[in-house]
Amino acid sequence: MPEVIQTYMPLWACLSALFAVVPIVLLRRETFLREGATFVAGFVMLGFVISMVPEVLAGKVLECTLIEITADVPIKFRVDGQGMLFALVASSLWIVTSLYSVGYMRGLKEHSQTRFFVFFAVSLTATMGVAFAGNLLTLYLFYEMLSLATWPLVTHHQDKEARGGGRKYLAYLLGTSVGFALPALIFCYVKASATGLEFSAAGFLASTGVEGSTALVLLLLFTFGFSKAGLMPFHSWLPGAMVAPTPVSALLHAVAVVKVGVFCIIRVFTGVFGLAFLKELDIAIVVSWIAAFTVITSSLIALTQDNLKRRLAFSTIGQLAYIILGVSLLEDRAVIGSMAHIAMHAVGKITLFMCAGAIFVATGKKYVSQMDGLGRKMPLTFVAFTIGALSVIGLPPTGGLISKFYLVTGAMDAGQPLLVTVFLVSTLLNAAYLLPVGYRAFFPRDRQLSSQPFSWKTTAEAPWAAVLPLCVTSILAIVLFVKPQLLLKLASLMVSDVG
Amino acid sequence: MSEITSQYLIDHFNFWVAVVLMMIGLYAMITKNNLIKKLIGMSIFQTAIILFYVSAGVKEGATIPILEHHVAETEQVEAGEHAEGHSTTKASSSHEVHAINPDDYSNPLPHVLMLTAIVVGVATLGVALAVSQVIYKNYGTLEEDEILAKIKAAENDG
Amino acid sequence: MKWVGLIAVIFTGGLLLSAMDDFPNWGDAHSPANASPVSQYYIEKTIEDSGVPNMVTAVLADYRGYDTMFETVVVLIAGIAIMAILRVMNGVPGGARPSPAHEIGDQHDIIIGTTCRLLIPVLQLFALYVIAHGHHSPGGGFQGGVILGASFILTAIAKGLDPALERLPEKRYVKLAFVGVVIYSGFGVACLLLGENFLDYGVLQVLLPTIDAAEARSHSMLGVEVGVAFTVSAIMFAIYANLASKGELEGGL
Amino acid sequence: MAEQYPIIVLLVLLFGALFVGLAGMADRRVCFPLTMTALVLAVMVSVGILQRVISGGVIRYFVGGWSRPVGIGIELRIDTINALVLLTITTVGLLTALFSFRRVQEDKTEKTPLFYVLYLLLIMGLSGMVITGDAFNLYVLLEVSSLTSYALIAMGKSRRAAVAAFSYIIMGTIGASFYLLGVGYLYLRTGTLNMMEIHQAILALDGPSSTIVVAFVLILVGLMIKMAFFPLFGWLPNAYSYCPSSTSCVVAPLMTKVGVYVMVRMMLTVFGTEWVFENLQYTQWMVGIAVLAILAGSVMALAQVELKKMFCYLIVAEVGYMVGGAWMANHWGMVGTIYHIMGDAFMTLCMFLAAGIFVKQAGVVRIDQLDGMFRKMPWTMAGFVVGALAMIGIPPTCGFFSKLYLIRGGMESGHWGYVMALLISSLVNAVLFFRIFEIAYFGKKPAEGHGHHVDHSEESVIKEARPSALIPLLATAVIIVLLGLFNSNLVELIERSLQGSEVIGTRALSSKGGLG
Repeated sequence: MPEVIQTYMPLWACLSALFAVVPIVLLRRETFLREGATFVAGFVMLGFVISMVPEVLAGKVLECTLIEITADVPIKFRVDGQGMLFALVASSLWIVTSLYSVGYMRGLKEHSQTRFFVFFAVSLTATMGVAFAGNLLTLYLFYEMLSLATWPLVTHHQDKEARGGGRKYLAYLLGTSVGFALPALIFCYVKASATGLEFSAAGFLASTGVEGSTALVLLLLFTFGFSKAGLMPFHSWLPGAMVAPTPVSALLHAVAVVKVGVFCIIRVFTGVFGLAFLKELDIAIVVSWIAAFTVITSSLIALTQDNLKRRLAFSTIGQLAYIILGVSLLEDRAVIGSMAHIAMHAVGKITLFMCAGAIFVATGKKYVSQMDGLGRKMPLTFVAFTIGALSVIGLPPTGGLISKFYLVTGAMDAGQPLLVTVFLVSTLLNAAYLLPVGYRAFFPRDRQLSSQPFSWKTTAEAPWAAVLPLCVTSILAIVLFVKPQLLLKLASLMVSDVG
Repeated sequence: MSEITSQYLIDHFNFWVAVVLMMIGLYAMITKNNLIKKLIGMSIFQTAIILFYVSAGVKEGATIPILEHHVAETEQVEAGEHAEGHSTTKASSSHEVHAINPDDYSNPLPHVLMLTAIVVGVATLGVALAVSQVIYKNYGTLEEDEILAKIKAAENDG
Repeated sequence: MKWVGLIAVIFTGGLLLSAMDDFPNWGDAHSPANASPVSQYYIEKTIEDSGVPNMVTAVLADYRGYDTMFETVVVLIAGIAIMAILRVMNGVPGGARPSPAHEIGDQHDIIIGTTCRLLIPVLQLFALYVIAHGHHSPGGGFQGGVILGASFILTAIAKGLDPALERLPEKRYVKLAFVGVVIYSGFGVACLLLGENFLDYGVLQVLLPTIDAAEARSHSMLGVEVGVAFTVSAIMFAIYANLASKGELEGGL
Repeated sequence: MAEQYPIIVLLVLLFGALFVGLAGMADRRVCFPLTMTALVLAVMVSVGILQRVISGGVIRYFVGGWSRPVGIGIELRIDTINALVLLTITTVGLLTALFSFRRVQEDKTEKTPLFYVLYLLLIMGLSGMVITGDAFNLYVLLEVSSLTSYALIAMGKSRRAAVAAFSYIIMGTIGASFYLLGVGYLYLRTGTLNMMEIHQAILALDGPSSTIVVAFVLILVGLMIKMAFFPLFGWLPNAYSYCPSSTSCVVAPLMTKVGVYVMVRMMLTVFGTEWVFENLQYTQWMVGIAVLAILAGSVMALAQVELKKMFCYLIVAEVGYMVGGAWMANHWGMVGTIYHIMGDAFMTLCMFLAAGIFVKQAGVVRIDQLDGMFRKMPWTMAGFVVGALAMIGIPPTCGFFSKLYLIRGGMESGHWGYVMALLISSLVNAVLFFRIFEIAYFGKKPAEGHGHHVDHSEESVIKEARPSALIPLLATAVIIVLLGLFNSNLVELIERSLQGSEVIGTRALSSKGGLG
C-alpha cells in the first residue's frame, strides 16, 4: 500500500474554480476584471495541482474525506498518479483555453459571456472532481455535475441548431448515465458497500465474488454508461455538440468532457474491477472489440466529413476508443499508453480545435473544402494545425508517437495481432483525414492561389489572444515528445501499484 | 341446511344488513349521475358503517351503557369513601365488591366512536352540499355527465 | 360505469362478508370487542373514576376526550369550510335582484308562526336539559347542541332567515363556534398548566368547587360538553344559513 | 414542559387557528403574523421532539393521563420515524404559509381569516395523524385534514375547482370510510384501538384470522385512495391543479405523503412486518402495481401540457416509488421509502412553489408559456432547477439518495421490474424537466442567428417574484440539498429505529440479503 497523506489540497484544487464564479458574476460589467478572475482562478488551480505533484511522484497518495454522504460511502478525494495526470492536463489547458476564449468570444462579440465563463468554471470544478474522486459515488456525482454544467455551454447560441445539439447531448449523456451507470453503481453499492466503493488497485469488486456474465454485464453497463467517452453506439452526441462555441469544443470536447468519460472507464477498469481481477474474469476482450470497431468506423466517417469541426469530432471518437482499447488490453504498457494518450491527444486535439476556431474567427469558414490556400493567409494557425495533426496521428516530432508506441507494444504484449493491425490501419486513416487539411491550405489545387508569393503582410490571422494559445499548445505537443518523462512516470505509478 | 342458515344468517344478521346497506350506498356513490344522489349514497354508506359498529357492541340481554341510578348512587358513595381513605381514586386497585356486571351493559365504546362518525358524516355532507351548490352556480346543473360535457366544451373553446 | 360500479360493489361486499366465519355472533357478550379489558374497564370503573353513570358520556368526554376535542374541531371546520366555499362577502348584495324566495318568506302563515313561537322556547330549554343531563341520561353536548341549533333553524324556517339572523348574527355565531373549541381545549390546557397531562381533569379539583378528583372530572366533563354545545349549535345554524341563502345570508328559503 | 411536547405541537396549531378565527374577524392584518407564530412554534417544538426522541427513545404520551390499562385512553406515540415526518410536515407548513403571504390577501381578502383557520387546522390534522398511537384517533384526524383540504381546494377561483373538490370529497369519503371499516374489523377481533395493543392481540391470535386480513385489505385500500395510488388516483390531478397555489403547495406535498406514512405505520407497528409479509403473499402483487403506478404516472406526466397537471402525475409516480419500496419486504426498501417521504415532500413543495410563482408573476399555466424564464426570473428558476434535479435524481440532492436506497432494496430483494421502473421514471423525469429547461432557456421561437433574441418589452412585464415567495422556494431548494448531503445521518436514524425496539414487528426486514 502506498503511503497516504491526509490533506485538503485536492478539495481546494477543485473548489478554486467554483470560487471564481463569485467574482465572475460580480464583475460581469467589467470584462477585463471578469476575465482576470478566470485567469487567477486558473493559475491558483494549477498551483494547487502542481504543489501535489512531488508527493504523488514520490509514490504517496493524498486523501481527503468529506462528509459520509450515505451509509458506508463518503464523499472522498484521492490523488494518485492517474488522477494527477488528468488534473494536470485539464488545469493547465484551462488557462490556455481561457485566453483563447477571451479572443474568440470577443472576436465574435458573443452574447452572455458572463454566463459562459461561469459555467466554464463550474465545468472545470466538476472535471477536477472526477480526476480526484476517491470512490465511485464521488466520481458519479461529479460526472453528472459536468453533464449539467456543460449543457448551457453547448447550447450557448440558443438557436435552433443549438437546441437540437443540446437535446441530443443531454439525452445521450444523462440517458446513459442514469440508465446504465447508475444501476451499475447501485449494484456495486449493494455488493460492496463495506469497501466504501473506494478505488483500489486490486479492485473493490474483486472480493465480492461477482463473476461470469454478471461481471460482463456490469462492465458493459459502466463502459456504455459513461458515454462521455463516445464509444459507439453512444457517440453521436459528440458531433452534435459541435454547435457549441469553439473554445467549448476545444476544452470540453477535446479535454474535459470526453476525457472525463474515458477517465471514468479507466477508473472502472483499474479501480473498480482491478486489472488482475479482469484478467481472471477474461471479459475485457469484449470491450476491446467494441473499441476497435469504434476506432475504425469513426475514422472512416471522419474521412467523409467536410465540416472541419465535425471531422475533428469523429477523430476524437476514434482517439477515445484508442484509449479504451488500450486499457482493455489489461497489459501494463498498454495501460500506460492509454493514460499517456489522454494527455497527448488532449494537447494535439485542443490545438486542432483552436485552429478550427481561429479560422472561423478570421475568415468565417467552417468547411475543409473552403480552406484551399488559407495557409498563406494564416501561416501560424496552419503550422500549428499540422503539428497538432501529427500529434494525433502519432508521428514525430510530437508526443503522440510515444503514447501510440506504448499502445501498440501493449497490444503485442497482449498477444492480439489483430488489434495491433487495428491500431496501424487507423493511424493510416488518421493521416488520411487530417493531413489533407494542412496540405490543401498550403498547396491549393487552384494554381492561382498558390502562385501568389507569400508575404507576412498579407496574412490575416485571428486576434492574438486566439493565436497565442494554439501556438503554445502546438509547442507543448513537441515538448512532450522530447520530455515525456513526467507523464510516463505518473502514468506508470498506477501500474506499479498493481505490481 | 338450517345449521348453515343459522351460522351464516341468523347469527350474523346484523352484519348482513350493514353490508347490504353499505353496498347500496357505495353503488350509489359510484354510479349515480346526479351529485345529490351520490351524496345520499354517501350518507347511506356512512350510516351503514355506524350500524355495523353499534351492532358489534350489542350484548344479548344487556341494557344501554348507563348505570341505573341506585347502583350509581351506592357506587358513588363507595367511591367517595374510598377516595377519602386513599389519596387517589384513579389508580386504586379495587378491593371492593362490584355490583356492576359488565355483561349487563352493552359496550359503550362503539357508541362513542360512532358519535364521532356521525359528526364526521354531518360535516362531510355539509361541505359536499356547499360544493354542489357552487357547482350548480357555475354550471347550472347537478348531472355529472352534463357538467363533464360543459367542461369539455369550455376546454375546446379556450 | 354502471357495470364497473356493480363489479366494484360486489367485490367489496364479498370481501366484507368473507370474514364472516371469523366474526363473533350477534349479541355475544364475550366477543373480543365486548369482553376486552378496555370495554370492561369502562363499565366497571367509570363510576369510580368520575361518578358519571352514563358511560358513553364518560368515555366521550374523559377517556377519549382527545378524540372528542377533534370531533368538535371537525364540526368547526365544517362550518368554516362552508363559509369559505359559499359565503358571498361584500359582493353583489342579495337585494340587488328581486328574490322570489324573499317574497315568499314574507308571507308567513300565522299558525306556523304561533306554533313555532311556542315551541322554540321549549325546544331551547330542552336543549339545555339534554346538555346538562348528559351525565345521567342519553345526551350531551352534541345532542343538545344540535337541538339548540335546530331551534334557530326553526326560527329561520318559520319566519325567514333575516329574523333568525337578527337573533344570532353571523359575527356572533362564528365567535360562538370558536369559543366552544376554546372552552374545550381550555380545560385541557388548564390541566397542562397544573402540571398534568392534557385533559387530565383530575387536577382541576384545585380550581373547581369540588371535593375530589372524581368530582372534578365530572364537572369538567360538563364544562367541555358546554363547549361542544356552543360549537355544534352555532355551526348547525351556520350550515343552514349558508346553504339556504347560497352564502348571501339574506332571504333564505 | 418537555414531556408535554407531543400535545403542545398540536395545541399551538389549534390555538393558532382559534385565535386567527377570533381576532381575524376584527382585524384581518393579524392573521398572517398569528399563523406564522403558530407555525414557527410548531416547528420549534417538533425539533424539540426529534431531539428528545433521538436522545431518549420513544415518547409515549397518554392524553388525560389514562395510561393503565393501555388503550382506555388515547396514546400519542412518537418514535424517530414519526418525529421526522412531523418535522417535515410543520416545516412544509411554515414555508407554504410564508409563500401564501401576499397571495391570500390579494385573492380572498374577505376570507383571509377563514383560509388561515383551515390552513392551520390542516397542518394540525396531519401532524396529529402522524403522532397518534390510536387507530381511531387517526381516523378523526384524517377527517380533520380531509375536510380542511376539501374546503381549501374548493376555494379555488377556477370554475373547475368545485367539480374537482366534489370528486375528491366522494373519493376521500370512500377512502376514509374504508379505513373506518377496517378499524372496525380490527376492533371486533382485538377489542382495542391502541396500535400497540392491536399488534399484541394479532400476535396472540391462534391461527389465521380472516377478519384481520379483511381489515388489513380495507385499511390498505382506503389509504391507497387517500394517497392516490394506482389505479385509484383519478381524483388527484384535477383536485391539485385547480386549487389556489397556496393550497396546492401544502396539500400536494403532504396529503399523499402522510397517506404513505400511515400505510408504513400500519405495516410496521399495527400489523407488524412478519404478519404482513409472511402471512399475506401480497408482496409481488403490490410491487407489481407499484411498478404500474410508476410507469403510468410517468407516461401520463409526459402527455401533459399544463405544468401543475404534470407535477400531479409525477406525484402518482412518486407514490408508486414509496409503496413499492415499502412492500419489497426489504430493509433498504423500507429505509428508502421513509427517507423518500421526507425528500419527496420537499421536492413536491419545490415544484408547486415554483409553479405558483409562475402563475402569479407571469400567468403561466402551460409548459410552453415558460419561454425565457431563466432570464426573466433567474432566482425562481434556480430554485426550480434544484427541485427538478432532485426529481430526476441527480446527486447530491435527496432525490438521488432515495433512489439509491430504493434501488438497492429492489436489487437485494430481486424486484428487477421495480428497479427498471425506477430508472425509466428517472429518465422520463429527465426528459420532462429538460423539456421545461429548454423552453425556459431558449424561448418559444428559436432565434435564427445567435445572440440577442430576447424580447425586451416582455421582460419588463414579468418580474422576479417577491421575497415572501422566493424565500420559501430557495429555502426548500436548500433543504433538498441538505437532505441529500446529510442523508447518511437521517438513514442511520431510520435504520436504528427500524432495527431497534422502537418500531415493533420489524424482524422480517433483514438488513442484508433481504427475503427475496
